[in-house]
Amino acid sequence: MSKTGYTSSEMMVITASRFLKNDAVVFIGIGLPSLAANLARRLHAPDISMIYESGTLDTKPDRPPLSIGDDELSRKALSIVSVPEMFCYWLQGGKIDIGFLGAAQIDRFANINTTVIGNYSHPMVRLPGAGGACEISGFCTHTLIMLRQTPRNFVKTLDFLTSVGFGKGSDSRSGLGFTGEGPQAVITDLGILEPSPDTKELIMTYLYPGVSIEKVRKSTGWPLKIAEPINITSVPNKEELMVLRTLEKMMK
Amino acid sequence: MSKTGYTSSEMMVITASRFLKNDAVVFIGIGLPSLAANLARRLHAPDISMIYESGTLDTKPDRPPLSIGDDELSRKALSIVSVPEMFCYWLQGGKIDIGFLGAAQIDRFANINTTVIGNYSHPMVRLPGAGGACEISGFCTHTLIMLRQTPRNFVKTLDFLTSVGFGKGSDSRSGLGFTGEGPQAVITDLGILEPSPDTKELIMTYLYPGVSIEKVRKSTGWPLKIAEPINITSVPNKEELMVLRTLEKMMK
Amino acid sequence: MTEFLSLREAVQKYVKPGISLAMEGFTHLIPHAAGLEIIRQKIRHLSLIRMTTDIVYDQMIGMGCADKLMFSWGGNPGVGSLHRLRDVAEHDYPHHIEINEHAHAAMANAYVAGASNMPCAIFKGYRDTSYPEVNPNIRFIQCPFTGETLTVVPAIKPDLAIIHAQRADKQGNIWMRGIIGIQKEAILAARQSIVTVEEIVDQVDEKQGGIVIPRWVVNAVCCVPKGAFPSYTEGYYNRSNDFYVRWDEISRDRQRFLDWMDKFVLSTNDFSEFMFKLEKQGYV
Amino acid sequence: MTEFLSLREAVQKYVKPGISLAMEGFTHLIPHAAGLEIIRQKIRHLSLIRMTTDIVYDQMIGMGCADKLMFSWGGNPGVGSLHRLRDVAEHDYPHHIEINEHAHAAMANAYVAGASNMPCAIFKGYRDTSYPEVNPNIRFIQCPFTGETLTVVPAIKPDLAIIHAQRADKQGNIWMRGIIGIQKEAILAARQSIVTVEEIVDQVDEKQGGIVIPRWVVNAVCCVPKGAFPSYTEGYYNRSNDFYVRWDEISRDRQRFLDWMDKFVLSTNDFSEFMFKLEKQGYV
Repeated sequence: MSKTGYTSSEMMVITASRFLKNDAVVFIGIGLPSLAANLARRLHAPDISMIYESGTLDTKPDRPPLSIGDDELSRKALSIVSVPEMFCYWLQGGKIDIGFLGAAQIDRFANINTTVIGNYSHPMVRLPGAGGACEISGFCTHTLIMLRQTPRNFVKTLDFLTSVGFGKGSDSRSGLGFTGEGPQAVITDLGILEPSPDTKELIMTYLYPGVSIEKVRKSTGWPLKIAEPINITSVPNKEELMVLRTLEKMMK
Repeated sequence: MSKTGYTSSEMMVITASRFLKNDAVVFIGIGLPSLAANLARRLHAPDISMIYESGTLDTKPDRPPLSIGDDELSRKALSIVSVPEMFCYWLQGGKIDIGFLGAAQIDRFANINTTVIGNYSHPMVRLPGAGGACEISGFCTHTLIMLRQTPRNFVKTLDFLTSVGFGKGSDSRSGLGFTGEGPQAVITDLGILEPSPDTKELIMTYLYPGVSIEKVRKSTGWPLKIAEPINITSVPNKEELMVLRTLEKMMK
Repeated sequence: MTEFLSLREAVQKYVKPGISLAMEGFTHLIPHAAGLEIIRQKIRHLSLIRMTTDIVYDQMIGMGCADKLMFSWGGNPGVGSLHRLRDVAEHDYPHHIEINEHAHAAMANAYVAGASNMPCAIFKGYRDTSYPEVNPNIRFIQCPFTGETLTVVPAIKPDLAIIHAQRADKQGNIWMRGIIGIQKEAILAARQSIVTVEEIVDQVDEKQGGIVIPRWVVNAVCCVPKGAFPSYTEGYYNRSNDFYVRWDEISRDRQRFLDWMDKFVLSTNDFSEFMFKLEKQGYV
Repeated sequence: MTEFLSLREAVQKYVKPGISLAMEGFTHLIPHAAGLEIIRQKIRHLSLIRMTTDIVYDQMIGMGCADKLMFSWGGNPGVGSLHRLRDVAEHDYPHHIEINEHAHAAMANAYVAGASNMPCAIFKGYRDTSYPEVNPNIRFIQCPFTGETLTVVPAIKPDLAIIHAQRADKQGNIWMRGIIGIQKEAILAARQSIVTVEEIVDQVDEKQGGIVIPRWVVNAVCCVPKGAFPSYTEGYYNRSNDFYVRWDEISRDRQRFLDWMDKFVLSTNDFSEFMFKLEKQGYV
């Protein structure tokens, strides 16, 4: 932080918030995505519709929630629906524009693993599992994936494929019955990756200010494609940082 | 009425009401069944749970409703559920004890027709159709069928099989995926028919006071089986008649 | 995404000849005003979908708006027959229409499938009835776990859904309470939707009971007070049981029906004029 | 049909070794008191079912109550890992349990199928993921109308469901509001059910929002104030985010976990003693 005046988490959240337009209907998990959406709502997207998996449609929390079931979400929701309704009518029904996903592992076609590290029957690390990830990745029109870029996370081969990004690339996602178009971007602590229009392989299209190409190559477990020329994101502006830090304070 | 002091409709309603126990959960259509349930609730079954197809669970109307969507039903309901919930969770889910059915035609195995008289493509009479009848007959633990006994209604062969009673008889109902046991009784303006335990063919088991065996035979379009000795129902008592007539007055 | 339009504008914009149109309202909140406006605009060749086909579709069918009808119950609730529906089914009057008939459970499940973006719905039912003989859209599959035979029907995905509700807020969020029927599913299953409401308020709130349908699944909101008459809107006005009874005489005879529709519907400019005329003539 | 029992009596009567048990509450109204009572009564060999396997099942699994677990997400919400769940999955501690893992949509649809008396549920999903390789209960069929491949899972029909709700009335009708999750489906899918509530009132009413589950699908009602702690009951008390964080340290080490459970759960007679002790020790 000392060097740039902001942390890499803050940069991730601010970058994600910039993807969210005012009329977006956004499906949000807890953590960085929730912060990003709440930040966007206080900056450029006051009318954004925030949907949390617990069943709250278009909720307007005064403070960022601590869990998807936070009472603040339910008190401020336009509507609360049951879990089956959320998954059938809203997610699978294709009524959501943007969905956020996290991941323990991601591969070059933006498929993700949140289930196990190691062998499924005798895992090295048992992760929480799918939750809503399969349906978010399948049925939100676009998804945004947020995770740190390290060789442990950005892997050649997933230990387990929890939810499909672009499968084996190219058009292998089509024909799976999904309404969603797949990942729009992967937002890391180093920059942004976007799928190539034809092969759907992730390409590093943006670096955060001060991040080197060498650094992102080293942080990726496969030979990473990098856009030429590479774009550099703008640094967080004062308002973005101030509002974000106010939000974070509310969560203490 | 002059002869007996009550009409055949009143006798039908009172007879049906006697089938309803205090702890019963009853699915009710408009007309005679609704009157019967409301009568039972005011006599021997004050805690009966009345369910109307429109989505009202355990409603306690002050006056008998004029349609299944009567605002009186919704105002007095313990819970109001959507149409899919009513059909999936409550009916198909097997949560209802007794369902009422009406019919334009019935056959000897208590299968009923409420769809068309004549040929389906060019019907002589286009009837309202199934509505909820298929699921009521399939999934309420027991059903009670109410219709007048005439050769036109009690037919050898249905013009259209809208909902299954006992199919072709014996165990032909089993294996159709139904949770309900099928028709418990057919209540007519002449008496009561009940399925034979083995063949499931309807047997006239009760006559109303003053109804002759000859009369019921003539009123039935197939060679009617009659219990020997035949039972005679008790006449409506004063309270039954008084309460029923009060209910009918409320509906004017 | 939601526009606030007059009912005339909304019908002009969204109700096109040839579309499939679901107008729902299960015994409550029936979108009668919208039905009359479609008649007034003489829109034809519609594929009509409605579980409880009652007066609103009797009027539209009698006036020749429909080429097809999908339904699961057709009658005048609490009164008896629906004479225009009978006339078209029994005598092809005013012209032949294609009938796609179901039971309630099938249509309810098919709407749920539509809202859920499924191609079909499974449930139990129809076994050993005559329906599969007359409706090719009823098929059977085996449960891959138990081998049990299950019934399958195609999802309902109408081009347009129209419903009536108590209120919208100024953003276009819809609030309804009381008997909620199949309306939410109809809206979510449809490609586009119109909602008529009793009034537009600053804010709608589920905390007083009822349900909210969010603005981003609604294309047009039209404020049409009394728009469910002769059906009812809980909290606003009661069902006109009297009008349901009178519909029996109005609709029984072809010419009487046509004269009545001409006088009250085609010769009025909108629903408020229609209601005013009905009141003047002692119908309300 | 509904009996009013103490939680101890209800667990004694309905929670038998070997049964399948669904305890639901999606981020709200989690039946924690019931879970602790099952631990207190040392009931073993349960097949546990729960979508969001969080602290309540971490406790039960860590104390050896489970032979099997069906779940679709297992973690400490907003905090991180669930250490007892990880220990059983990674090291078979305290013993091996059979895992039947799904995604949320699959379990939600499977509960709906159970509540609807269907043998299975169809939906879209799981295609090209690893789940079908590790779970034989994920199969695929073709839509008979479109040919599209659809995913099928067996219905969930637990022997017993336990949920927590705000109120019951004196007849045993249950009222709940706020985030309602999958609880109604769990009750309706189960053969028997227990509901713990914050309070028992004369009458419950949907007109103030929320939903009512009728008495005739509920076997036992137990009044257990604060029974969802450290989860929350909207209108009664908030989530103890602090306890969720502290659970991370309590549960991380096997012995520390066992000591804590012994001190607070096994050495207390019931939930109110447990809460009293927690308060005295500064946990609340």
